[in-house]
Amino acid sequence: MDPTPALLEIRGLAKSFPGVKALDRVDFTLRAGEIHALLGENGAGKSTLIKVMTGVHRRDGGEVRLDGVAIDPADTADAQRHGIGTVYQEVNLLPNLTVAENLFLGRQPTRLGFVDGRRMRRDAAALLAEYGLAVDPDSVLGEHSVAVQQIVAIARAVDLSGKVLVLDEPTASLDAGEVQVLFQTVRRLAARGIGVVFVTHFLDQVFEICDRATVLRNGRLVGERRIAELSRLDLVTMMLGRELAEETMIRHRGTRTAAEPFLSLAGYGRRAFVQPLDLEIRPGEVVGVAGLLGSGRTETAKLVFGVKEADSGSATVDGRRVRIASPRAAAALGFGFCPEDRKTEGIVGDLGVRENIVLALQARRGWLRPIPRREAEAIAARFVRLLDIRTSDVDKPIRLLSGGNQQKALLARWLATEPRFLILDEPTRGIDVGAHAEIIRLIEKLCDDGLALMVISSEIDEIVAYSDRVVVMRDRAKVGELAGADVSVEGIVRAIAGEARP
Amino acid sequence: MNARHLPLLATIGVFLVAYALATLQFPNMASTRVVANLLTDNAFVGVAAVGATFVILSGGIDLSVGAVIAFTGVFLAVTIRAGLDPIAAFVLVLAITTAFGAVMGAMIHQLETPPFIVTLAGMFFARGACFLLTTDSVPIDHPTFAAIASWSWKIPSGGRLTLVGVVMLVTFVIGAVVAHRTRFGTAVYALGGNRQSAELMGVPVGRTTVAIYALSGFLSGLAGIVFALYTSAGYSLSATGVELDTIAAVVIGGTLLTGGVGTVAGTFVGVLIQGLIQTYVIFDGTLSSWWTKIVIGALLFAFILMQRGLLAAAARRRENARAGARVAAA
Amino acid sequence: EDKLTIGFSQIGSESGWRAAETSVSKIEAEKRGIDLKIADAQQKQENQIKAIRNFIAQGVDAIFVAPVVATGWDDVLAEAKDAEIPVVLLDRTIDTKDDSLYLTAVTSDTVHEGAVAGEWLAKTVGDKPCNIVELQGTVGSSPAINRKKGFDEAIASHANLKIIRSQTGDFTRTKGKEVMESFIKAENGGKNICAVYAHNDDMQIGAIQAIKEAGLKPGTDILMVSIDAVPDIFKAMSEGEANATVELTPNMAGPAFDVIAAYKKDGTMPPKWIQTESRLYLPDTAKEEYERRKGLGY
Amino acid sequence: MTLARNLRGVGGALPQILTLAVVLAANWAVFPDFFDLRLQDGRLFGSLVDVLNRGAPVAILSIGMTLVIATRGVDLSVGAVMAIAGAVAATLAADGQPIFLVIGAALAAGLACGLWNGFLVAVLDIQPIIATLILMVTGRGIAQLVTEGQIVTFTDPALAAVAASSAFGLPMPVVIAVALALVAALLVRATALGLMIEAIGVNRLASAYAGVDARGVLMAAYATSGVAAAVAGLVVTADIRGADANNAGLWLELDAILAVVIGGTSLFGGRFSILLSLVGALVIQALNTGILLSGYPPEMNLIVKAVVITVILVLQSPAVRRLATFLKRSDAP
Ligand SMILES: Nc1ncnc2c1ncn2[C@@H]1O[C@H](COP(=O)(O)OP(=O)(O)OP(=O)(O)O)[C@@H](O)[C@H]1O
Ligand SMILES: Nc1ncnc2c1ncn2[C@@H]1O[C@H](COP(=O)(O)OP(=O)(O)OP(=O)(O)O)[C@@H](O)[C@H]1O
Ligand SMILES: [Mg+2]
Ligand SMILES: [Mg+2]
Repeated sequence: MDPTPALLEIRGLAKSFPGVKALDRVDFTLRAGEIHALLGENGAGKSTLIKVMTGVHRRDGGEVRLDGVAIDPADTADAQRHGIGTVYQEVNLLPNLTVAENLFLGRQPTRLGFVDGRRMRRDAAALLAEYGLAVDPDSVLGEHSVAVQQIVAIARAVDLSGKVLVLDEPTASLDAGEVQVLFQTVRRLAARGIGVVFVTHFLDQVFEICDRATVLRNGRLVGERRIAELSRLDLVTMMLGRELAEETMIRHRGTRTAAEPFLSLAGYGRRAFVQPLDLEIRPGEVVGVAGLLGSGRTETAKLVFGVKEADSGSATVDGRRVRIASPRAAAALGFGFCPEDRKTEGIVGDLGVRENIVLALQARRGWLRPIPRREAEAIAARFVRLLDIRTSDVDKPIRLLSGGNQQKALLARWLATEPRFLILDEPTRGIDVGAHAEIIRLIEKLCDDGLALMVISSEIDEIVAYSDRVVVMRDRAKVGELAGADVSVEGIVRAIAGEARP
Repeated sequence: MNARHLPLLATIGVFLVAYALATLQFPNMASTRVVANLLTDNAFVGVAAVGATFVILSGGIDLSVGAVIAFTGVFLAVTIRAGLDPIAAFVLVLAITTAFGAVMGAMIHQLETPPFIVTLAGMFFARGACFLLTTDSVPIDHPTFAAIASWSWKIPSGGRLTLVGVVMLVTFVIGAVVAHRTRFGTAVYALGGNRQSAELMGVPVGRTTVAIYALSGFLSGLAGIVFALYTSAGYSLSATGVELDTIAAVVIGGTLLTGGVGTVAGTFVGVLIQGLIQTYVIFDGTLSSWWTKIVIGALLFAFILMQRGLLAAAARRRENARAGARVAAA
Repeated sequence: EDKLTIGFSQIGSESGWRAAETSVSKIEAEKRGIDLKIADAQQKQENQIKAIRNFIAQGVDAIFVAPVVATGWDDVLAEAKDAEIPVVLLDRTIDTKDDSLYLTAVTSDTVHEGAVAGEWLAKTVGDKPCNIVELQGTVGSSPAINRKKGFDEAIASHANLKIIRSQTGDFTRTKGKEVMESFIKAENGGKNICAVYAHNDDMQIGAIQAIKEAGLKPGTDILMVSIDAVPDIFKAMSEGEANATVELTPNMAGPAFDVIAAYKKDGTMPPKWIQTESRLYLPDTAKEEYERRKGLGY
Repeated sequence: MTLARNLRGVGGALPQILTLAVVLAANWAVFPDFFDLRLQDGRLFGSLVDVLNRGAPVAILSIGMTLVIATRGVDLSVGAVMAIAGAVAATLAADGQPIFLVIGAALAAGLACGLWNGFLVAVLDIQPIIATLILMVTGRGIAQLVTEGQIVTFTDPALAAVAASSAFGLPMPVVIAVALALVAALLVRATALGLMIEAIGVNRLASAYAGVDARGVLMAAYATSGVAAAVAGLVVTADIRGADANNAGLWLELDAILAVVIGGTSLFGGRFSILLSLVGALVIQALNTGILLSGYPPEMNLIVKAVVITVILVLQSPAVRRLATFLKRSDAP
């Protein structure tokens, strides 16, 4: 049937966790030199498949063959020895080590038994240069933005993959340019005969570089298709098990500019963090924030939310001067913030889904007024339903949820506080197409009810789709603001590039 | 300048400033004799603290240090009294303490239990083993042993650099090289940074854990030998609470107790700072038992505050410098 | 200037007796116009060695040490000898082959103290069988070892005296009380126990409370003998709750000052061991002894 | 639903309860009268009561320690704070001050110590182990300063009653420990404090981003620990009718931490249970009492303790628990 021989062959793979059958007799075939998309809704079992395959979890049953030989990696080091390089979904590097150490951990070049620091730095710089990243290999990884860390993780995995490269949502916070660099690398590897497994929720990317797709749903295999023989609609239908109405791409910008601003910032900034900027946000309005990697979008969000206090300018909420000294103060003003780095800044891993959802609401009420158990259950149940959070149990520790479902729970955390102003930093990171549509619909409804929204996204299309206005950042400074007809992909790209508007 | 080295520099700065201040008050403190004493007297704590640095860098803790030091001394005293050659006794006891550490490491890894209790049990065990060997304090008098113990080099103006002091210095140098220049060292940092990530990146977590505690056991044993050379005796109640001294030295030296961040050199300064506090209190000599405690605590607090202050100032300067560079670029 | 400066490396302040020794030393130094520098070692030998080294570096006229342990002093005392600073051992002696390392030792004989306690008990009990429970000091500490040894030797020849239980009470009241409680439980509600021998008075005071709380009368139902002679035990004796204590005088420094003064004046060599008395105190003098000692800083 | 959840709660406590049962059974084996109880003057007497009574100070400490550890901290100063509180109480009582002042001053001293620790950890951001080490060293000095190095004894029966009296047939320290634990458990579970403590312990950054007042909660945890230590200090002072600044609570911080860990709270913060920490304290005391009753020579104490703790470790380790579930599962058809 297919001329290319199978490189990696998985048959009947099964894995259960308490309360969930994460993988139920799944088959998967990866051929040498192909780029193979692994698709499915949040919680479908994609990450689990990858983890079982690479020795993070022990499998309950099934078989994995690499080059026709059955393998059973006992741990990830074992998988690496087999030539499988992996980028796991959560950035799984070590923030306390340097960039170079992260790249070469466990295989540092040595001389006379000692790590050859100079060579390691040189190799690291060369490796990173391929991705256009000019960071100091000796700098501590944790100082860099999520995106930089992600590139480092990719570079490491690529360097490790002798036969198979596995990428679990590697592009979530990369901008278009970075994604192109990544794709070039992936294509180059594929041309060399390496098989690439690619998990993503961006269907455009699937159609752009993948040869084939395998779709999972609820831990079961739905099917394997060649991309060339597939339409977008087919693919979505396979993933969701139903058709998705395409109505989500409506946009509503320019409708509510008349209202009095909810929040206005004047000359608001912090030395060595964000240059002073002016910004107004009105109820019911969606303000997009666009910019390249490291342009200061995340910093702007943190400044507005009081994570770092501003040292210049003023902030006014509902016409009253306010001081936003801490997230607590911001939350008290009716702000909410879903951070980009969900693992370290978002989820409280060991606590249950319910507790994570009510945390912000509880914090705002104060510890003396506990949310009664029954009410908490009701809130959690409502959002689990509303956002379709897939969990076997609302008491399940949130770190055990799939990435996309964690993201939804974080959104629920702030929605539960009925905020008046919500800041979302890369909100759709890791969220599947179906849920994506649901969330956008939900946000639009909330905006209709008067919620103000600031959305940071690396997806310019997405920003264009729902923003009334777009703020463009460069070098930690606001360099432009687009409204009305100017809000277009082209307009934004121009502004980012620093060209004068026509 | 690398941000990683800031805590170390701050710690060294604090030490130098404090030493200078102390010399102003007691000019004698500037003598080479005091400096040499600082090395000799703190040698065993220093050696053990190198081990503690690795343990703490990996996110663990080792409470058995003091008890293992005592055990080593008692074991040496008893076996040498029974006729064993000191060198053979050294080798034997180091093998025992290394194995002891390795067993604790294996328990920590295999049973997935917190190092705190495993090493607490280890502390009880080692101290209890002393009592089983003998409850007396046993002098060690053997010509070879005495010869080793009395090795020292005269340095100008009265100080004596002793063998134990040199052993400590060498241990620190080797420790620093291992921590910063070997794959094992990086694995230790990786473990302390995030155990799970380290595992996903292919660090052999189990092997490394065992090796870390074995190393700590070995260095505790070496510290015990140093202590035995220092006192020429073995005594089951000696070195109580040394584990806290080592932990304090490590943490004062800028290592985070949560793991992953710190340096071996910092620990050395931490040990010196603690020694300086002791020396200062003794030089003063007017303090009652309780004021001694209060002053030690207060000085500890002052050191930590100074360190924080310096770090904060440095961070601010860096930030401003960066801002300046940005403005210049704009 | 002929004012003497003496450095005193004290163990710590782990017990009331130790605190008394420190304050008595200060009083005695003041009497003689001596500048006494006390370094508190917080119960650690290494701190004592550091202290001695620093005294040498400071160039004091003499060094007093109350050694926390018998061994391990040769090197540092040799340094003192090199610097020609005389050393006097207080309260305990040390284990060394070269006794020229120190000028003299002013100590009690802790083995003898145990023996005094044992002999008193043997005499008091007579021929009746008597089950003794023993509250030991800190395991491994030299007073605990010696006081046990002396007591054991004293009662060895009396077949009717038998130690039925022996546990450590760490020289503290709290532990003394806890251990005594368990002895009472283990020995038929205390009915099997004829006497309590405690290695120090503090543990004995704890034991007295435990016995009272179990509904027995210490001093009457159970004989109580201990060592140290701190004020509180005299109070207990005057109330009939304790029967005997052996004194360990806290004034070790006084004789030591005199030795140093004589030595500095004309090189008089003192005897190698100045033994303080281990006197037995009984309830008859308890009241006045209590009054006499109250203010001594116990 | 609720029943199932409660049952699961009990299931979570199984390792601790099993451990306690094993240690008690071992005590019974070395001392057959271990479970004998008798009533005298309306109060129970027996080894079991001794275990409760002697375990009370560590149990009380473990209440505060649980909260601190749950925030991912540790409080090494509790032993020293016990000494301070005891010294303050005994000195005032010896001075003839009224009992409410005596107890009030001791508790205030504990609260002040706790707030100081909290300040260092929450505001100055000093690592908990070092922050509390400062007070561990200094505190004992302060206590001795109060007593001037002496053992201060007092005769005030009202203060002595804190340890010597009884209620509900049990010694007062036991009643105090249980009451305090219930109050603390209620305080954290009937309010949202417990949730916030756990949230901070698991991920302080994320909790702060969610608007949790991390500083306030940390202060509350350390303050509770300080007050609990003061209560424990009162108990031991009342017990021996005197304050021994040098030895009161010496090394009890290790026992308290051990109790919390045996009780199943992770030293890496997060989920905690005050009541299980009490069980942990009981395990430790049962072990100590068992050693005393066994009649082994004291040289053996530490070895026995080490062996028993090792056995407990093995019993409670997740690895062994997994093995047990595995065996159970493979038994099932
Ligand atoms: N360690 C674990 N313990 C318990 N349940 C788990 C564990 N890991 C994953 N699960 C569950 O397994 C299911 C599959 O999760 P998985 O992470 O594989 O989803 P995914 O397809 O990668 O989703 P996403 O697109 O959101 O990343 C989910 O229901 C999740 O809650
Ligand atoms: N390509 C790069 N090379 C060097 N440093 C970079 C690069 N990209 C980002 N950085 C650094 O990362 C830091 C964090 O940037 P920030 O988090 O504000 O980015 P952002 O605009 O939110 O973008 P994103 O969230 O997509 O990373 C910046 O200080 C910048 O110095
Ligand atoms: Mg996933
Ligand atoms: Mg960002």
